[in-house]
Amino acid sequence: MTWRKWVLGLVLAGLGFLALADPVAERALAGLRELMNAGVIRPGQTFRIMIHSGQRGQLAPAVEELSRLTGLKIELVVIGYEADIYNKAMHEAIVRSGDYDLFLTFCNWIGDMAEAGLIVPLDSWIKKYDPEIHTGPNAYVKPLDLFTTQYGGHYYALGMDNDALVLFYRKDLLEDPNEQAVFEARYGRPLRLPETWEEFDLITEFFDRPEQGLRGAHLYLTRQFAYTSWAPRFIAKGGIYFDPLTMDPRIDTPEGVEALKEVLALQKHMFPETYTGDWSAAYTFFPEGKVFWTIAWASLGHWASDPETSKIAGKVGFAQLPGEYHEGELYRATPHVVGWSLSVSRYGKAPEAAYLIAQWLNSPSVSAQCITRTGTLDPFRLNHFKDPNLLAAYGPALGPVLLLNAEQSFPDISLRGANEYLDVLNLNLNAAAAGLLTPEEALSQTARAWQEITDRLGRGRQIESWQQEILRYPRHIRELWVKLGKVPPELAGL
Amino acid sequence: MASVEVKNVKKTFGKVVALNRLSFKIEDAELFGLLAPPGAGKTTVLRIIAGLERPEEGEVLIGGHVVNDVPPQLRDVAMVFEDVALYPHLTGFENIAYPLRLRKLPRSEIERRVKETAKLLHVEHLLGRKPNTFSGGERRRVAIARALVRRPRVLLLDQPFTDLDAKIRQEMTAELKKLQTDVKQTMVLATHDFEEAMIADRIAIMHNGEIQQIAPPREVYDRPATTFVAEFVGSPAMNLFECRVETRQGGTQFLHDGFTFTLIGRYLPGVSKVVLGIRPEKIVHVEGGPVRAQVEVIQVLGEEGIVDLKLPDGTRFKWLVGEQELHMLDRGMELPFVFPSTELHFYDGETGVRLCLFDKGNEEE
Amino acid sequence: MENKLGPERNVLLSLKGVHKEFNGFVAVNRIDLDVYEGEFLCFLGPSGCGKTTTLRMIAGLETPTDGEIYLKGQRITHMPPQQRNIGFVFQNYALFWHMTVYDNLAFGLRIRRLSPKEIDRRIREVAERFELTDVLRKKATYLDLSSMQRVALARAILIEPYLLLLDEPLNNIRPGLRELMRADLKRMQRDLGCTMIYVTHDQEEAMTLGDRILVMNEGRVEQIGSPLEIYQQPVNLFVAGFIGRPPMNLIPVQYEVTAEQAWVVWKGYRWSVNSVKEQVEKSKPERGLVLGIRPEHVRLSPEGLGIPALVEVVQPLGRKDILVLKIEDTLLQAVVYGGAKVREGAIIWVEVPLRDAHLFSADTGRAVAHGIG
Amino acid sequence: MKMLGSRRVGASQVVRPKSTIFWILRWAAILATLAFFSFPTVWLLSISFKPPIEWMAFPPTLVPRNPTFDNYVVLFRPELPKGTAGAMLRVTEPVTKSFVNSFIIVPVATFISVVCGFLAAYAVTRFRVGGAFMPFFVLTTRMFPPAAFAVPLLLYYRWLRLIDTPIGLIVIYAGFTLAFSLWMTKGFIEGVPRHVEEAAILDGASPWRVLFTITLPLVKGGLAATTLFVFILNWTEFLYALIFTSTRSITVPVQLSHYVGAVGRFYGPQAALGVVASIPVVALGYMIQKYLVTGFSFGLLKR
Amino acid sequence: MVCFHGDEGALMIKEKGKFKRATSSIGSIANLLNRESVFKIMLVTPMQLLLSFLLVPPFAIVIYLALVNWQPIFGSWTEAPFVGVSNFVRLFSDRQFFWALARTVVIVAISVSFQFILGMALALLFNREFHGKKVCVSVILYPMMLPWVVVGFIFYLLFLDHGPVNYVISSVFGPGATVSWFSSSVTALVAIILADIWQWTPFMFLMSYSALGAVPKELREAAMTLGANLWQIFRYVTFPTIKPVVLIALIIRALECFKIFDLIFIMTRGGPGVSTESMSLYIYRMGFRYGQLSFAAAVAIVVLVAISLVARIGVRPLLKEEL
Repeated sequence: MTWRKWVLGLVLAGLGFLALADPVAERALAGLRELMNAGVIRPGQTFRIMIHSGQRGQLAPAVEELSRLTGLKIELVVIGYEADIYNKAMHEAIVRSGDYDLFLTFCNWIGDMAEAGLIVPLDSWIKKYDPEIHTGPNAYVKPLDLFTTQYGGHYYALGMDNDALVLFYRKDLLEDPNEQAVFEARYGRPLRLPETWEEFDLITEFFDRPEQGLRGAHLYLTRQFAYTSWAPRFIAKGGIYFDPLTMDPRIDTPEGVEALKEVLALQKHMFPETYTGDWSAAYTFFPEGKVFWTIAWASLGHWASDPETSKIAGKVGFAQLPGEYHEGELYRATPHVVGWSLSVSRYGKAPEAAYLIAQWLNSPSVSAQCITRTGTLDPFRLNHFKDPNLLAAYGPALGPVLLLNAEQSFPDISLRGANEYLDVLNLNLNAAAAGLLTPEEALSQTARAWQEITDRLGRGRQIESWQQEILRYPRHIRELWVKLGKVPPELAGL
Repeated sequence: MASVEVKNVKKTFGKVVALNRLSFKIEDAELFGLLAPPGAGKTTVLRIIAGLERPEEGEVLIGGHVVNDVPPQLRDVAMVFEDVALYPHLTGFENIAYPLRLRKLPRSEIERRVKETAKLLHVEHLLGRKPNTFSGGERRRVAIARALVRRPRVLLLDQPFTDLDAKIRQEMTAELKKLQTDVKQTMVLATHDFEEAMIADRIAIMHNGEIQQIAPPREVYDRPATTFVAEFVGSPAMNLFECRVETRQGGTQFLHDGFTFTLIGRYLPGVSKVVLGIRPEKIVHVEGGPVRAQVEVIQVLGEEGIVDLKLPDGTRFKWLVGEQELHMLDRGMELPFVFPSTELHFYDGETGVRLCLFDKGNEEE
Repeated sequence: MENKLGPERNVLLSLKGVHKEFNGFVAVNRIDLDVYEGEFLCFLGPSGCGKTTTLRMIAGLETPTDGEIYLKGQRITHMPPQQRNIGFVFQNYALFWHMTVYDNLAFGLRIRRLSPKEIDRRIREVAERFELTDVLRKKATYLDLSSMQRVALARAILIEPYLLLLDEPLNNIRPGLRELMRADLKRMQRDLGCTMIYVTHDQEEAMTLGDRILVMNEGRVEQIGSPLEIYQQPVNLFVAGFIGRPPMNLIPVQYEVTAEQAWVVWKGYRWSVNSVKEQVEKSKPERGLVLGIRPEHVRLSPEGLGIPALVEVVQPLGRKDILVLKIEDTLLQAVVYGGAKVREGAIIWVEVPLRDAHLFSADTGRAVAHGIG
Repeated sequence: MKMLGSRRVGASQVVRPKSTIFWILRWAAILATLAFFSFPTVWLLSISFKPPIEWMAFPPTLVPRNPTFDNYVVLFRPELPKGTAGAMLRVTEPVTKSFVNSFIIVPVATFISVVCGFLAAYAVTRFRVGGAFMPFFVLTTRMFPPAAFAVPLLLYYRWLRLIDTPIGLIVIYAGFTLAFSLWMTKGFIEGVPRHVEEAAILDGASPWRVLFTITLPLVKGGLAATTLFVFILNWTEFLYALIFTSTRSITVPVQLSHYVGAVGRFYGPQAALGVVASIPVVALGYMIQKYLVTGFSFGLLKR
Repeated sequence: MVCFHGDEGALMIKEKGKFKRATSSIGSIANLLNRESVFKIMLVTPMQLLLSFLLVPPFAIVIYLALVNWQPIFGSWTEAPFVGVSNFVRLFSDRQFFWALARTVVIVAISVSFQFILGMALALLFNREFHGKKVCVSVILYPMMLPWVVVGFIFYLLFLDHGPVNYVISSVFGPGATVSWFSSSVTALVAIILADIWQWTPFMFLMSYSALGAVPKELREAAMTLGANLWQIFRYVTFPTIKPVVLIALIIRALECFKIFDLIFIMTRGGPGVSTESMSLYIYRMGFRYGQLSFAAAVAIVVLVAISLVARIGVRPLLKEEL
C-alpha cells in the first residue's frame, strides 16, 4: 500500500513538473489517458506518423518518449522524397487503409488533403485541449499560425516548423576589410548586407571566384523549389500570383519575367547543382565553404554552425532577404516554403488520440527538444527563441533574424490544387534554368497550365479561396498591391 | 497376351487422310510387321492401337473387346518409340522398374522382374547408369526391356532400329526375332526397311493409308501384290516396265519401247497395258536374248555387283550379277538379256494390281 | 569426258605427312595421299576415325598441325578456304535455309561478281541437269532431302571447283532412295568428269561409288585400293571386319605342323594350309591365327558332311537369308541365297571353303594369306 | 574446264602476321568491354567503402583512401556510428524490414508465378489450350506500363484492402511475371520429347503422375532458371512497390529510393545499400547463367 | 516369367475383380481428376484465376475512370461526374503528352539500336573460344541482374557534376570541357540512355550470342568454301540466320524500354523541367503527383491500346511464324 502511494506520488510529482513546464503537453497526455480510460484507445495500440526522412532524427526520441509515457506504440513512417509525401498522403485519401494517423506534410497541401476528405478539422479539439494556442509566451510566431494550420477557415493542422527563408552568408568574407575596399573601388558603393536584389546580385558577382573553389551563390532552381528564388523578387516587385477577381494568372507580367531574368542571370555565378541537384545541394556546398551565400531554410544555419558538419562553423552570418524599393520604401518579401505541419487522418484508428499525439509533439517544450536536434524542422514558437539549448544549437544570431524574416514572410500557394499549381510553376522555372525555355515562355506556359487547373477545379471556388489567401500575405505586401492597383482595397483587408 | 483387331479405322490430319478405313487382325503371340515408307501412317496405326490417338471412325479391339473409349493408361499396351523415349532422368533400373512401380508391386518383386528382364535383353550392366551413357543399341534394348517387363498384352515397336548403323541393326533384328520366339509376345513391328520387316510372322504393307498386302514375308517377296509392294520390297528394287500387251496366236506379246518379246502359251486376258516386273537378280545374260541393253554404271558390292543398264529408249534398269560375270563387264558394252518367264511378275497397268497368267487365253475360243 | 584409272593421270591433290591433333588427341596421323584428276575417291572408316577431319583440312576448314597439302602442285596448307576453290558438300548440306534455292545456287557466283545474266545462265543450266528447275523459287527449308542434296551438290559444282569434297551426304536418306541417289551421283561424276572425294562410314556406299577406297581407322590409313581389292584382299583384321555385310566371320584358330603338313585347327576340325605355309610361317603363327570367312562363302552341305550347326535365327532378306548358326558356343553367320528351306532350331551342316577364306595373324592383325588351297 | 577461281589460287599465300594484329585488337576490344561493364559497379563499391569526406572529393579516387565499413553498418544499425557520418545518418532507418519483406514477397510471388506459368505452359505446349492466342495474350500483360496499370489497380486494391500488404504485391508480381514464367518454361517443355511422356502414359501413369514424375524432373534445370530469373525481375521491381506499399511491406528497391532521396548526400550508405540489394540477385544470376541462354530464346533456337 | 494382370479382363473398366485390384492406382483415373479434358482445364485454371483476378476488374475501373472527371480532392470516385470523352480530347491536345511519347520513342529507338549494335558486336567478338571467356561473359551479363534503381543511382553518381565522368573529361580535355550532365535535356537523356544501354546491352548480347552459337558451323563453312569473306558471311549467312531471335530480342527490349521509369525517376525525376520525362513518368506525374486519376486513366487506355496494337502488328506475326 505504501509503495503504491509512493509511486503515485512520484508520478504525480513528475506530471506536476511537466504541467508546470508545459501545460500543452500535459493536457495532451491527460487527454490520451482519458481516452484510454474511456476505452477509445488501448495500451500498445499502434499510431503511425508519416514523416520525411529528414525529420526522423528529430522526432524519433520524442516519439519514443511518448510511447514510454502513454504505453501506445507510436511509429514513424519515413518517406524518402518530400514530393512523395503528397503522393503517399493522397493515396491514403483514396485507399483509406487507416495505416496512418498523422501526416507531417507541407502546410500548403492541407487544402488538398482536406478537400480529399483525408484529414479532419481540429477546431473542436483545439478549443478543448489547447485554447491558448495563439496567445501567450508560447504562441506560434506570427503569421506562421495562419500559414501552417488553417484552410478554409478551419484548423486542419498543427504547425511544426518555421520555413521562412534566411539569407546565409560568409560573415568572414563580407566583413573582411580588404574585400570591402576592393568592392568599393570596383563598384563605387560599400560592401554590406544587401538591401535590394540588385545589390545582392552585385555582391554575388563579386564573390564568385571559381578558380578559388568559391562560387557566388547557391539559389534554388531545382525541380522542387525553383520558385523559392523567383517568388521573393516577384512579390517584392509587387507581383501577385492570381488576379483576385478573375483568378487569371498574373505571373507572366513584367514583374515576373524581370524577376526570373534576374535569377537566371546569376546562374553563371552558381554551381549547376542549383538546378540539377536537389535542395540538399545547398546543405552540402555551403557548409563546405564552396559558396559565398545562399538562401535556404533555417536548418541550414544549424548545419553550417555545427563544427561536426561544417567547415565554416563560426563564420556564418544570417540576414534578411533583400527587397525592392517602391517610391523610396523598401519592401522585403520572404517566402515561407514548405512549413511542415501535422494533420490528423480521418481514417486513423482514433483521430482524437492522434490529435493529442500531435499536440504533444507540437507542445512548446517537446517541440523545442525536437528542433534542438539536427533535422529539417525549425523553431516556430516564441518560446523556442528563448530556449538556451536551441539557441546554442542554432547560434545566437539566427533567432532574431528568423523572427524578423517570419514577420514579413508570405505563404506558398495553399489553394485547393496547390501542389499542382506549384509543381507546374517549378517545373517550368526549372526548365528555364536549364535553358530549355525562355523566361517569358516558362511563365506564360505556367500561366496557361494554371488557367486549365483553375477551370478543372472550379473557378468560382478558387477565386473565393484566393481572396481568402490574399489576406494571409503580410500587410506591407498587401499595401504594395493596393498601391500598384493589383488588388482592390476592399479585398486587401486593410 | 492378346489379339489386336483394327476395323475400318479412319484418321485424318487436317485435309490429309492418314488412314483410310484400315482393317487387319493380329493374332495372339504373333510378330506382325507393318511395312511402309516414311509418312505412310505406320506410326499413326500404332498410336491408335495404343490409344494415343483417337480414330475418327472404326474400332480397335484388343483381346476381342472394343477399346475405343479406354484411355491409353488402361489398355495395357507397351510401345517402343522411334526415338526410344527412355526417361532420361532415371537409371536403367528405374526406367525398367517404372511401370512396375506404378502398379505398386512390392519392392522385392520389382527387383526380381527387372533383373529377369534385363538378363533377357543383356542389359544387366546398364541398370545402374543413366540413359545418356548408353549406346544406340543399348538404349533400344533397355526400351524394349521396359516395355516387356510388365508383359503387356501388346508390344508396339515403332521403327525400333532406324538410326542404328547397319551392322548393329542386323544384329538387333536377329535378336528381336529370337526374343519373340522365346517370350511369345504379341508384337507389332513398324518399319520402313523391308529387311527388318522380314523377320515378322506376317507383314502388312501400307501405302497412302491403305493396306496393299498382308502376307508372310516370303510370299510378300515372291508374290508382291501390287507394283508398290514389288518396288518397295527387295534391294535392289524390282525392275518395272510399262508395256502394251497384245494377245497373239499362241501367246502374249509384250511391247516396250526398249524391247519386245512374246510369251508362248500364256495369256493375260482383258488388259492392254501391264507393268512387267522382274527382280534384278533374276535377269539372265544370254547370247541372243531379246532384250538388249547397254552397261552404264557398275557398282561392286563385294561378291556381287549392281549394274545399271540402259535400254535403247533410255529406260534404265538394274541387274544383279555375280562376281565372275562382273569381271567381264565394262562400261558401254551392249549385252543381250532374257527375262525368264517364270520370274516375271505382271501388274495391271491402271491399278497396279497383280495379274495372273493363264495358260489358256479367253480369246482362243 | 572419259576417265581412265591409271597412274599415268595427273596428280591433282597430294597430302604429305598431314597430321592433326586436337588438344593432344591425334585425329589424323601423318597421312600421305595422292588424288588423281577425275578420280572418285572414297574415305571409309568408322565414325571418329579422322576421315572428316582430313577432308576439312583439304578444304581449308582446319589447319594441319604438321605436314603439307598441295593442290595442282601448289602448297595450300595455310591458304584460307575462300581462295582454294574447292567445293564442299556437307553432311547436313548446310543450305542457307533463309534463301531460295536460286539464291543458294547463285551465292558463290555472286561472290565472284559474275554478271546477273551469266549467273542466271549457269544456274539454269545446272538446275536442268539436277532437276531443280521446278524448285528454284522455293525456300531451301521446305525442300525434301533428296532435293536438298542436289542443291548442295549443284551449289558446290557451280563455282567450278578443282575438287569436290563430299562429307557423308547420303547419311540422312532412307534406304530405298539412298540407292537411287547413289547411282545418280556416280553417273554425274562420270559425266562431269570432276574429281571427288567422298567420305562415308557405310562400306556399301564406298564399294559402289569409289574408284578407289581409302580405309581409315584411328587417324591412320589402313588400306587404299579399288573396291574389289579391298573386299578380296583386306590387309588386316580391321579392314576385313569393316567391309562386307554381314561382316566376315572371324574365328581364332590354332596353327599346327605335323609331318610336313601345316594345319589350322579349330574345335577338333582341321584344315590344311600347306599352300600358304610359307606366308604363315613368316607371321609367327605360334601366337595364334584368325581364320576369316565371309558369310556369303559359308556353304550348306548335305547332311553329315562338314560341320553340324544349330540354326539360331533365320533372318530372311528376300533373295537371300542370313542364318545365325551356333557351333558349340561360337556364333557364325551365313548367307544363303534363293530361299533355302531352313527352319530355326534345326541342325544343318555347313562347310567352309578354304579357297575363299583369309588368314590373319592374331598377334598383329595383319593379313597372312587370302585364299588357302 | 575453265576454273573461275584460278585467279584466286594464284594469289599470294595468306599473310600470317595479320592474325597477330587481330589478336591484339580483339583483346583490346575484350578488355575495353570488360572495363565498360565493370567500371560503374566498381565505382559503386568504391563509394560504399569511402568515408563521407571522400564521397564528393574532386578529383575522385577509385580506391578509398580511408576505407570504412561504416556505410554498411549504418544500414542495419543507424544509431551505431558516431561523428559526422553518424550525425547525418541518424535520419535514416534500418533496412532490415525491407529485406525481410522482400525475402517474403519475392520468393512467394516467384513460386506462384512459376507454378502457374509452368502448368499453363504445359497445357499450351501439350494440349494447345487457348491456341496461339493465350500465350500471346499473356505476353501482352508484360507490356503494360506499370504506371498506367497502377491507376485502376489502386482503386481495385483499395476495395480489396490489399494495399500495403504482402499479398497485394505478391499477386501483382506473380501476375506480371507470368508472361516470362510461361514463355520460358514453354521453351523448356518443348525440349522434352513428347514420346517420353507417352511412354509413361502407356506404362499406366495418370496425367498428373506423368507431369510430376516425368516432365517435371526433366525440366528441373529450366524451371530453376525460370524461377531465378523471375526472382530477379521481382526483386528489382520498383514502381508497383513504390505505389502499393507504404509502411508495412516496403521492398528493397523502395527502401533504396528512400535512401537515394533522403536528406543530405548519403552516397556512402546509399551505395552500400545498392551493393547489398544487388548481392542476392547477382549471386542467383550466376547460378542460372548457363540456363539463361535457353530460357531467353523462348525455345526459338531449337529448330 | 513375369506376368501380372495379363488376363483379358484387364481392359474392361466395368468388370470387377482382378483388374480393379491390380491397377488400383490407375483405377481412380476413371474419376474426374485425370480425365484429359479436366486435366487440361486444371492446368490453366491457376493462371486464369490469377490473371482474371488481376486484370479484369482494373480494366473495368480504368474505363470508368476515363469517362468521368475525378481527382481525390473531389471526394468519392463513385460519384464523379460523367464527362464522356473529354479526358481523351484533353489528352490529344496536350503537348506534354506528345512530347513524353516522342521522347520515349526516341529513348527506345536510340537505346535499343545501340544495344543491338553493341550486343551484336560483342556476340561476334565472343563467338569463338578463348581462355577466360566464361569469366568475361559473366562480367558482361551481370548489369542485367541489378535492380534498375541501383543502376539509376550508379549512373547518377557517375554523371554528377563532380563525378568520375566529368573528372575523366576534365583530365583529358581540360576543366573547361566538363559537362553538367543533368542540366540539359540532351545531356541528361544521354546519361539516361547510357545507363539503359549499360544495363541492357547484356540482354541483346545474350540473345545474339546464344543465337550465334546455334548457327550451324557448316553454314559459315559452306559460305567460306564458296569464297565469301568474313563480312559477306556475316551479311548474307550468319545474320539472316539469327534474325528471328534478334528480332524477338529487339521487340522485347523495345517494349520493356518503353516502360522506362525507374532509371529516370532516380536520375533526373524527369527534369530539368519535364525535359527527360518518359511516358511512364508522365502518367505517374499526372496520376499520382497531381492526383488527376481520370486523366491518367485516359492516358493509360491510350497507351495500352497503342502498345497492344504495336505488339499485334509487330510481335504476333513473328511469334506465329516461330510457333
